[in-house]
Amino acid sequence: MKIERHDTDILILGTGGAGLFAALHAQQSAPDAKITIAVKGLLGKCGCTRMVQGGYNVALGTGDTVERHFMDTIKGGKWLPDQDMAWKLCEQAVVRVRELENEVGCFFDRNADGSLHHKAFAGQTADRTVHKGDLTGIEIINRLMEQVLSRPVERLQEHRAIGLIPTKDGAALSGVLFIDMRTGEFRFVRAKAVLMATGGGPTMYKYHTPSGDKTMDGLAMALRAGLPLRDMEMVQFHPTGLLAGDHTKMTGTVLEEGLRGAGGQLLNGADNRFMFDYDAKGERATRDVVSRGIFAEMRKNNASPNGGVYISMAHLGPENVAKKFKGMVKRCADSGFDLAGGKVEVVPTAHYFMGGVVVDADTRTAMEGLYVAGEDAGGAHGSNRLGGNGVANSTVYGGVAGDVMGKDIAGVDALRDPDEAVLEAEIARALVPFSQAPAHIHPLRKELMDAMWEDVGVMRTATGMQRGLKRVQEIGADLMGLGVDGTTRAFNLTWHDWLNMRSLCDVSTVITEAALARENSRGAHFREDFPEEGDLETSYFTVAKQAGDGLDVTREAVQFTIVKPGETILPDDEPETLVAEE
Amino acid sequence: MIRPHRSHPLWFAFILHRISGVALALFLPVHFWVLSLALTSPERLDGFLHWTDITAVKIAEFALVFLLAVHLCGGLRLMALEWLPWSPRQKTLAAGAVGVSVLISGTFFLQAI
Amino acid sequence: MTSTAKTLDVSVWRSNDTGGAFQAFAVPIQESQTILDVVAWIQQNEDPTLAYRFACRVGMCGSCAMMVNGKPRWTCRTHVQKVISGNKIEIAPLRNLPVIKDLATDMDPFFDKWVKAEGVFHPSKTRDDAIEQIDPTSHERTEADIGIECINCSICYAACDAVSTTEDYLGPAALNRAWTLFNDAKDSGKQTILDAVSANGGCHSCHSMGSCAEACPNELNPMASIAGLKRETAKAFFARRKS
Amino acid sequence: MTDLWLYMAQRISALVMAPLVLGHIAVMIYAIQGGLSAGEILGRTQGSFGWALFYGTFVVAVSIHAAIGLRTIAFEVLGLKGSALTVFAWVVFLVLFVMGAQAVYAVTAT
Ligand SMILES: Cc1cc2nc3c(=O)[nH]c(=O)nc-3n(C[C@H](O)[C@H](O)[C@H](O)COP(=O)(O)OP(=O)(O)OC[C@H]3O[C@@H](n4cnc5c(N)ncnc54)[C@H](O)[C@@H]3O)c2cc1C
Ligand code: HEM
Ligand code: SF4
Ligand code: F3S
Ligand code: FES
Repeated sequence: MKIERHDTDILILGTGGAGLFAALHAQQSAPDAKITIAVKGLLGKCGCTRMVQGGYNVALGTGDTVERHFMDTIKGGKWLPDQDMAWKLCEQAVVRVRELENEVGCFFDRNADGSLHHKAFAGQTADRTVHKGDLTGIEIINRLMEQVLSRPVERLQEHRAIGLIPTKDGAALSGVLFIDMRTGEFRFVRAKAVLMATGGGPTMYKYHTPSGDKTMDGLAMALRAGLPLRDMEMVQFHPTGLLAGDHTKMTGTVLEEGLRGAGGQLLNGADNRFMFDYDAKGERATRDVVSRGIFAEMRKNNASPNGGVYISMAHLGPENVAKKFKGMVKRCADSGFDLAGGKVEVVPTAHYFMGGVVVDADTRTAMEGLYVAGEDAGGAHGSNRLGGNGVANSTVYGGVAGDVMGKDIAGVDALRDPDEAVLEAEIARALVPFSQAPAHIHPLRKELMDAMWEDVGVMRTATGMQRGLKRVQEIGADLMGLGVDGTTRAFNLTWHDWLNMRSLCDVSTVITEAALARENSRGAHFREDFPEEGDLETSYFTVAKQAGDGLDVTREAVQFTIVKPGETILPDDEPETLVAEE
Repeated sequence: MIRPHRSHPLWFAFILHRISGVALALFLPVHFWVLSLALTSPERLDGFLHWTDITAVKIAEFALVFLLAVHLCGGLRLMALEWLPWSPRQKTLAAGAVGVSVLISGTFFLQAI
Repeated sequence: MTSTAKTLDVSVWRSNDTGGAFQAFAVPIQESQTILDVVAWIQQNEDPTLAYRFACRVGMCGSCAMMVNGKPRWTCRTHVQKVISGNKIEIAPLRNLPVIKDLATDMDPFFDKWVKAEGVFHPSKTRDDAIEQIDPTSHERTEADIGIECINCSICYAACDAVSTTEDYLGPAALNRAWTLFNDAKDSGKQTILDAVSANGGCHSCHSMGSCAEACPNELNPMASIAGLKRETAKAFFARRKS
Repeated sequence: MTDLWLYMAQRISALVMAPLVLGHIAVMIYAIQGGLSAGEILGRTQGSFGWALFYGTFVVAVSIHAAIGLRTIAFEVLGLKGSALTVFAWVVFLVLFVMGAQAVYAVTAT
């Protein structure tokens, strides 16, 4: 098999907030190093950071402190977060936002007096979220993208990473194997340091929000490379994904949180409000509670025609709604729905993946030369990510990774040679579909998405998950028998659909097994057979690792390095919340 | 020729301006040549001006003044939208330019007959 | 495959290194269906080798733009029923950019020009400084806000005939970005920007055809931004003569 | 930089011409009543420094303006580049300027 070989000093996978920030910081910390950024789509035009609507959490608002942000993060994560990571996230977010404003050129909305505007996302005790209208991610990524494009950073666009290739002794990472999607050729890139920032992305669910390029490739690669993955059962669902039928990619995309906050009502198939049957806060309860409420209502056969519920805004006055949620109303209108005056069908949708590779607060992993940041890294959010902590996490840790890699490569004299056997094996793995008879891949993806949604979704039971595990494994086995038309490998999307399925099946198995291992309900993970959150003092997180052909899932005790359950680091006289009730 | 991405008033205004500009540029040497006749052979100039009574020539002249007016108004419109900050009214301006041109050339036409 | 009573008559541009042609497909009509859904349906059900590009599917990433019945559009947010003529849809790759394969274009020239137009923030402060107080209602800020929500989809670039005829013309999106930055109180590169857009292929290559503003899916008006640049370059032209 | 210069020259010449064109059209509308004759034209213009200046300015401006305009079109539509383009623009300018000067001289000289 002919493959191209290529060398660099620092290699970055992905161009979300984590990848782009890493490139900028790596350049600052190692100005003479050759930096290469490789991405599955176009630079800056894929991934989820661009899709951030609500905003960025940073303790810069009146009265707010890093301590308060930290406490909210820990409580929101139900005491499961790695506290050192959560602390750094909150502390460095302050620096990162100033960097975004002053060096990168972002402009976040201002108050009338010219200071930064902060809003309060659900689950927070201060007005903390900075934003640019409801298109915050576009502002952040566009500005970062410009900075990276204008610097001497090598770009490998439409390059899909398919394997982390270690050295022969397995002690360190040699480089990464890619498919150059435009030509269909393989390319192996050696580097002294590699940042994996491919952004997770729970797109194995029937309804999901992330961009189409995100299919858990990074975590699947890490799993194969033998790295430990934590919190893999933690899949966050957003309660209001658009529901427009299975045949359209619009289905699953987010209708923003603010709609419920502003008084939007959820109605079941019979046009009745139902959220108060489940929670005293009604539609304004937290994401996980509302998602479960909707799911329960759907199970009672109270569903709308496409099998979800409705969101209705009309009682707030169509003109008001159209004005306040201009972007959202226009998006719905483009798709043929009247959000301002009518009702729109919605369904909970898989939004964010809290789980990821085990890293330390400097983004280092168990494998020398490999760093992980952003949604691919586990730990910062525990069982639940607060709205606004997602971009904060990817930009903070992307920057940290850039700093640390720049420093670390100073101590690496030479590029490491790969284990050629692993390289061969990874190539062979990617070529499997070309040796089978071509068939449709998509029906199998649908099966996988149904299985995960039905059996490992919003509400889970041991029986359901056992069934789900079996389904996922069968689907994974079926995939190996499905072929792809190999007339041309150049821009062969169907080949990539196949590879996407491979990653999704592998990680779905881990999610399911981790979820079976957690016998309580925390944050995003809800077990109908274990509805209690369990003892906080003895909180544990799950760690999954490949063991031979199977998986090894263990529980590890959470280290309360900064604060213990029931305690706080806020001064005694600090009020519970700084947010005025609406 | 008029592909879908071009079918809007501003593009029409552009193409009209360009065509009128070219037509004027082509006409101008002829115009200069005719006037130069005044010096070399005034009688031939008179003979030429006589033609201007013929309807076809009248229409041609009308077209010319029309072009001049169109180009003038189009040009003023352009400079206005480039240099004066009144962007939302551009389309109105485009239409207005054509309107005024018609008015000027119409007057000319009426006078001529 | 599906034996739906009604189907769309879709013609899709297919190409490789050697050339290209339109190919016809019959695609079942669905109630909520975007152009992107049509393209994906063909790839998933009829011809697995069809190449195209998308990411966000909600009009944020600007990677799914194509020519639809002759007009450049974002396909993920273009409802089939809104653009259909009779029963026909013609889908081609975006104009004015090199085609990689089928419906996927190489967007690098577009971004190279973005950088060449100095569409890159020129900082004057660092992460150690406080965030600048900026009056959101000031004239400069409102002018900057008007053009800021560009998703670099290249739709305006594809619509513009000046781009087709003038090879090094920076194009509407890059210039719109330059204008936004020019109005950004935090940007310290005003003169750099003016120099960049005054060079050959800069804002003076625009003939105010307005197709950019007409086509922009986000209702931005690059033509007005370019006019702003022309105004400022003209001012600078006289100012420099005087001094 | 040339783009900016050409742009400015074209706008300035256009601005110069705008009142002249209006004046010219007004005169034509007035003059055309009852038909045109060489004598009539010459009677008005011959020996008039004012008219010589009026039309002289017009000729200078229009030669510059049209040369730049046609240059743009030659570049965009015909694909003319480099020195060919420069030569083309100068030829247009000179032809218009010389012929225009002759015409002005013809109608204003005594
Ligand atoms: C619709 C939506 C709204 C959101 N709103 C908010 C919000 O308001 N506030 C908030 O804090 N968070 C929000 N989030 C979450 C937030 O977007 C993510 O947490 C964060 O952006 C992740 O950043 P990242 O850099 O890790 O990954 P991403 O930005 O997703 O980037 C991943 C990158 O890796 C690339 N990649 C993937 N696989 C490969 C491969 N195999 N090879 C090479 N490259 C690869 C991708 O193409 C992409 O460029 C939202 C998410 C979504 C989907
Ligand atoms: C009367 C006043 C005039 C004004 C205000 C005027 C204005 C303009 C302007 C602003 C342009 C630039 C168009 C662009 O860049 O897109 C232009 C182009 C042009 N003008 Fe004029 N003009 C005038 C008279 C004339 C005359 C008399 C002629 C003919 C000899 C002429 C010929 C042209 C040509 C050929 C172009 C190029 C068209 C193009 O680039 O599309 N103009 N004019
Ligand atoms: S200005 Fe509009 S059309 Fe042009 S790239 Fe930006 S968003 Fe797209
Ligand atoms: S379409 Fe092109 S010519 Fe100018 S006004 Fe827009 S950039
Ligand atoms: S897919 Fe992102 S804009 Fe269409």
